[in-house]
Amino acid sequence: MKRTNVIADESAALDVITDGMTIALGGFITAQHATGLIRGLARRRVKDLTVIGSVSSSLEVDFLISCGCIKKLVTAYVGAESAAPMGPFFKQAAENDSIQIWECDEIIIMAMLQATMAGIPFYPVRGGLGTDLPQLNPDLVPFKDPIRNENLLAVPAMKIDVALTHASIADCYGNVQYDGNPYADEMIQKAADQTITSVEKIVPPEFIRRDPFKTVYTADMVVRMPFGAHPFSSQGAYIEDTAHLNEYVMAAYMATKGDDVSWETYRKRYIDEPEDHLSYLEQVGVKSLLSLHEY
Amino acid sequence: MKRTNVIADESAALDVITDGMTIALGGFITAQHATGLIRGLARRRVKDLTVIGSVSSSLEVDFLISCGCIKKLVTAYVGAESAAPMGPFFKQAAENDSIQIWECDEIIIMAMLQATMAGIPFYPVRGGLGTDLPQLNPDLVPFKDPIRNENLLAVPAMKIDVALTHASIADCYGNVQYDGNPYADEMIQKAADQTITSVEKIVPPEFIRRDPFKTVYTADMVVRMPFGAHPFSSQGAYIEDTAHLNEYVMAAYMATKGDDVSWETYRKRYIDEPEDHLSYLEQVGVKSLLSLHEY
Amino acid sequence: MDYHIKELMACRLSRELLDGEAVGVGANFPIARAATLLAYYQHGPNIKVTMGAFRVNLENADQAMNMAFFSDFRPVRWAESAMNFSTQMYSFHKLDTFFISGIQIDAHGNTNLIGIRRDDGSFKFRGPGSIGTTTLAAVARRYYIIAEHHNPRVFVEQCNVVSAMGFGDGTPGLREELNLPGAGPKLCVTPLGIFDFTPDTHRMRLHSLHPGITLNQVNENTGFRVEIPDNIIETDPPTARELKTLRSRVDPNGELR
Amino acid sequence: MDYHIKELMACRLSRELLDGEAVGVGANFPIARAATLLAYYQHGPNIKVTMGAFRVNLENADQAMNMAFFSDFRPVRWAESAMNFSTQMYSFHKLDTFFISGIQIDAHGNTNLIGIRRDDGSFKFRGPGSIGTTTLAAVARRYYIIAEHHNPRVFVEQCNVVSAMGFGDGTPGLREELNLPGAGPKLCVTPLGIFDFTPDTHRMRLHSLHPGITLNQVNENTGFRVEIPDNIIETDPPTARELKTLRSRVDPNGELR
Repeated sequence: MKRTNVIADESAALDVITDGMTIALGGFITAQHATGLIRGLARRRVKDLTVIGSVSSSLEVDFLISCGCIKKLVTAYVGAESAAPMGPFFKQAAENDSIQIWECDEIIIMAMLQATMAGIPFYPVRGGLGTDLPQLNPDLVPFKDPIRNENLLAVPAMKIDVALTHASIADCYGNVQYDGNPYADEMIQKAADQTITSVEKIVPPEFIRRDPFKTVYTADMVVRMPFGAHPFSSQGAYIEDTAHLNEYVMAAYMATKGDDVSWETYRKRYIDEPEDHLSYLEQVGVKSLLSLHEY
Repeated sequence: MKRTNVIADESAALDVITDGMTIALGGFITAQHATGLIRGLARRRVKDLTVIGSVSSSLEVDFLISCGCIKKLVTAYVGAESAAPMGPFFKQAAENDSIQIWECDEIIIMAMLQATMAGIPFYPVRGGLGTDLPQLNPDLVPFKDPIRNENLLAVPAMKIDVALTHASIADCYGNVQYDGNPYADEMIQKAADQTITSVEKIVPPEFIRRDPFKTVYTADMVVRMPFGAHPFSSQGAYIEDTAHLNEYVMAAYMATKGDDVSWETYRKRYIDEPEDHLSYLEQVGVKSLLSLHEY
Repeated sequence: MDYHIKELMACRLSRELLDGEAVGVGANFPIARAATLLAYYQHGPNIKVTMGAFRVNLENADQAMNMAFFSDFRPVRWAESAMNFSTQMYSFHKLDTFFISGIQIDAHGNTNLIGIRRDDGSFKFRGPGSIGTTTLAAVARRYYIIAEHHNPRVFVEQCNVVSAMGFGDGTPGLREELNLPGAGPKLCVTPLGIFDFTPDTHRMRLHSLHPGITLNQVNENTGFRVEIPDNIIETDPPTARELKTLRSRVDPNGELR
Repeated sequence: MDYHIKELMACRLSRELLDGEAVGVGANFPIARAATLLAYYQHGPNIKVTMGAFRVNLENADQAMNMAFFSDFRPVRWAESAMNFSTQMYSFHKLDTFFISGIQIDAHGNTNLIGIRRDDGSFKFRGPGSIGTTTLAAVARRYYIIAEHHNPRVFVEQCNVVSAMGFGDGTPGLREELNLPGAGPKLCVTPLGIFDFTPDTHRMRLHSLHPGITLNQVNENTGFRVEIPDNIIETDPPTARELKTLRSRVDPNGELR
C-alpha cells in the first residue's frame, strides 16, 4: 500500500463543490485568494453557495455574486481598498436584497471559525453589543456569561463543507507552506470539513521537511496553479495587479449603473471563455504577469 | 529619543516577580522551561505564588513546591514521563493538602488562556462534563449554551501577572523566535500582563528581520541564559539531561519518604548555593552540558 | 507656513499618541497612518507601528511607503514580526488606540460602515462593511474618529445603522453597563475642527477650530447641534519640525496634499 | 511463535486502526505507539502518525525511535508539520482515536488519573494529572483503554475520581445527553484479554481471552463483575508478518519485551 497522492487537477477540484454548499475562502482582502479556483466556480455557475469570505474579502466575492453563485454571504468587508472602496456587484446585491448578508465584523467571523474548529456550539465576544449587528444578524445572540454575569454576544459555529485556500508551496501529501502571512487560513482550514489548496508550486516532500514548523496545515487536495491568486497578490511571488483590479472595478461599476458592455467583455474574456486557469493567464498575458514583481 | 532596549540581567528579571503574584510558565513537560529563572525564584523563596504550569508541567514546578513558593497550582500534569511518572514533591503536597490544585486537563488550561488573552470572562469547553473535575475545581461552571442549549463547561479567565518563557533567540527589542515548537508559549505570552523570556542567544535585530514570520511574540524583558532550560531540552540546542533528571527524582523521592540527605545536597548544590545561572551551570559542568547534543 | 488641512489633521492627531502605545491602523487611511508614523518619528520610538499585518521597525527607513493595500507584502523589508490572525485577532483589547471613519458619524460618536436603510429595512445605500471596527470600538482603550469630509450627510444626529458603538444614545455609564472594556471615542478630527464629547451625556462638543474656520461653518456643516464650550480655542497648526518630518519621511509622495 | 504479551496487545490494537485515521499517542506509552506504527506499516500508510508534537512521515525510516519524552526534538528528522498548540489543541474532536490508561479503570470505562481520596475528600494517593485525557475522552470519535496491569486495584467497580468519562454510571444515552461528541471507549486491552462494553448499559464485557488465559484469571483479577458472553473466543495472536515489522521497524530496542 502507498500513501495517497493528493495532487488533483483543476476540474477534479472544482467538481468537489456543488450547488448549495457552504464554502470558506482563504486570503485577506487583496491577497492570497484561491482566485483561479473561485473563477472556476463562477464559470461553472455553481448555485446557492453560502460563502464565508476570508474574514475581509474582495472582488473574488464580487464576481461570484455577479455570476449568481452566492445565496448567503458571511464577511466583514467586500472591496479592494484604494482600488475600490466597495465591490460594485456586492453593493448592488445588498441594495436589491438579492443575497443574504450575515452581518459581522472580522473578529465575529473569526469567533465563528474558532467555535467551528473547536467543535463547540458558539464563541463569546464583546464587540457588537450596543450596535445594530444583532438586529441585522439574528444569529448573534446576546447572553449573560455564566461566571461573572457580564454581557456578551454568542457567535454560533457554522458547518463548512469546503475551504478554498491559496498558498506558496505544498507537497504531494498536502503539506502546505506560505512564503508570507497565512492570515486566517489555518483557522479556515481547521473549521472546514475538507480543504482544497491551490499553490504557486508543488515541491518534493523533502523540501517541506526542511522546515516542518513552516507547515501551516495539511490540505485534502492540492492543485498546482501558478499565479493562482491573480489579480490579487501572492506573498513572496507577485503583488496585486492594480491595472487589472481597476479594469474589473470600472466594468463592474458601469454594469451596476446599467451599462453592461464593458462587464460583458470582461466576463467573457476572463471568466467564461478561458476553459481553465492557464487559458485565463494567457488572456492576462506574460508581460502583465511578469510585471508584478515586488521590488 | 531612542527605542528601549529590553535586555535585562537575571536579577533584574527576578525582581519583577514578588510574593503573591500569578505567573505562567512556558514550555511543555520536559522541554523549553525558563528553568534558570524559575530556579532563581526557588533560591529567593518567593512565596504564595499562583503558578500556571505550562499546560502540562514538570520538575520545575516540583522544586518550586519543595521550596515553598507555590500557594496554588494550575496544571494538567506534573512529571517527567519516563524519568518520573510524577513529581515527588507535587505528589506529597497534594496528599498533604499543602498546595491548592486547580484541577484541569490540558484543553481546559488552554481554554483559560484563550479567555484571558481574548479579554472575555470565560471560554466554553465540552471535556469535563460527566467527570469529577467540576467538583474538584468549582471554578469550572456547567452551563447551557445560549444558542443550541447544549451542555458545556465554562472555563474562567485568570489575571496573569507575568509569563516566564524560554526561547532560542531574541533581539534587544524583545522579538522572540524559536528553533523548535513554541508549544503554548504564544498564548501564555498574550494572556499575561508582562512577559520575561530567557533565551539561548541574543541576536541583532537584523537577524530577527531575516524572517519576521518566525517571530512568535514580543517579550517585555529578555534575559540571556545559555542552557537556560537545563535539565530540560531547548529545541534545536540540547536534549533533556536524563541523568540530571534521574538525580533530581531520586533525591526528591527519598525526601518525600523521610530521608532528606540527598535532597539537601541537591538543593544546596543546584538551587541555593549558585548565586546565578552561570554558577549553576558551573555545578553541572561543561562535560555534562556539552554531552546533550541531539544527533 | 503653508500646509494642507489633512497635514494639519495628521499633525494634531500625532500629538495624541504616547510613546510605547500599541496603535492599530488599517490600509488606505492616509491621515491615520501619517499621524502614527509622525508620532513614531517625533516622540514615540516605542510606538508599536504596524504596516498591514507587519509590525515594523522604521528607524533606518529613509522613507515609509504608501499602503494602498493592507496586504501589500513589501513592508516585509522593515518587519520584525507578522500578525498571526489565528491567535492575534483576539488580542485587540490590548490596543491602546485605533482610528475609525464612517459613512455616518453621529452626535454620540457612533459610526456606520454598513449602510443606510429604508423604512422597510432594505438598504437604500450599502456601505463596505464593518471590517474590524465593531470589536475594536468596543475593546480598544480609546479611539479617534477621523472624517475626511465634514458635511451634514456624514454628521447626523443618529446613525441609521450603528456598526461601531461610540456612546450609544449618550446614557451615562452605558459602555460600562454593556461591559465594553474600552473608553470609547476620545476625539473626532475633521477638516473643520477637533471635537470631544461632554463628560455627562457624551455628546459631541467643539474642542478647537482649525485656523481660519468659523463656528458658523461648523454649525452649517453638521447635521446635529454641536455642543459649544465657552472658550473656543484654535487648533495648533503643524510645527516646522512636524511638517519637515511629515514631508520627508512619512508622506514623501504627498498623499495628504 | 514466541511473543511477549505486550507485543500481542500492540498487534491486536493495531488491527483496530483504519487507514487514513488521525490517531493521538502520548509519550511514554509504548504499547499505543507500537500499535499505531504497526498499523501504519502494515495497512495504514495514510494513518496520521504523530511523534510528540510532530506529524511524521516514516516511510523511509528504517527504524522508529523510542519516545521517552513527548518533547523529544529528534523526530524532527521525519517531521512534515508540527502541532501549533495555540490553534490545534482545540481540534481534538477531529481525532479518530486515542489511547488512555488510568490508575483506576472502572466497570463503565471511566478512568482516573487524578488520585484516590479519603472520605474527607483529601487525597490518600495522588496521581499525575489528567494531561489531555478529559477532553479527548469527550470528543475523540472513539478510544481504547490500555492497562499494562490487570488487577483488582486498577479494575474497580467505580473510579474514586473520574478524570475521563467513559460511560459514567452506564445510563443509556448518557454521553448524548451530556452532548459529548465522541462515542466513548471501544475496547479495553489488558494482559489478560480484550473487553468491550454491553450495548445497553455499557458495562465491561469480555470479548476475547488471550491464548493461555482462563476465564478464572480474569474474574479473580478484576474488582468488579465482568459481563461474560456465551461464546468466549481467543485473541488472535500476532502473525509472523506483524512480529517481523514490530521487531525490526517499530520496536527494535525491545521496549515491549
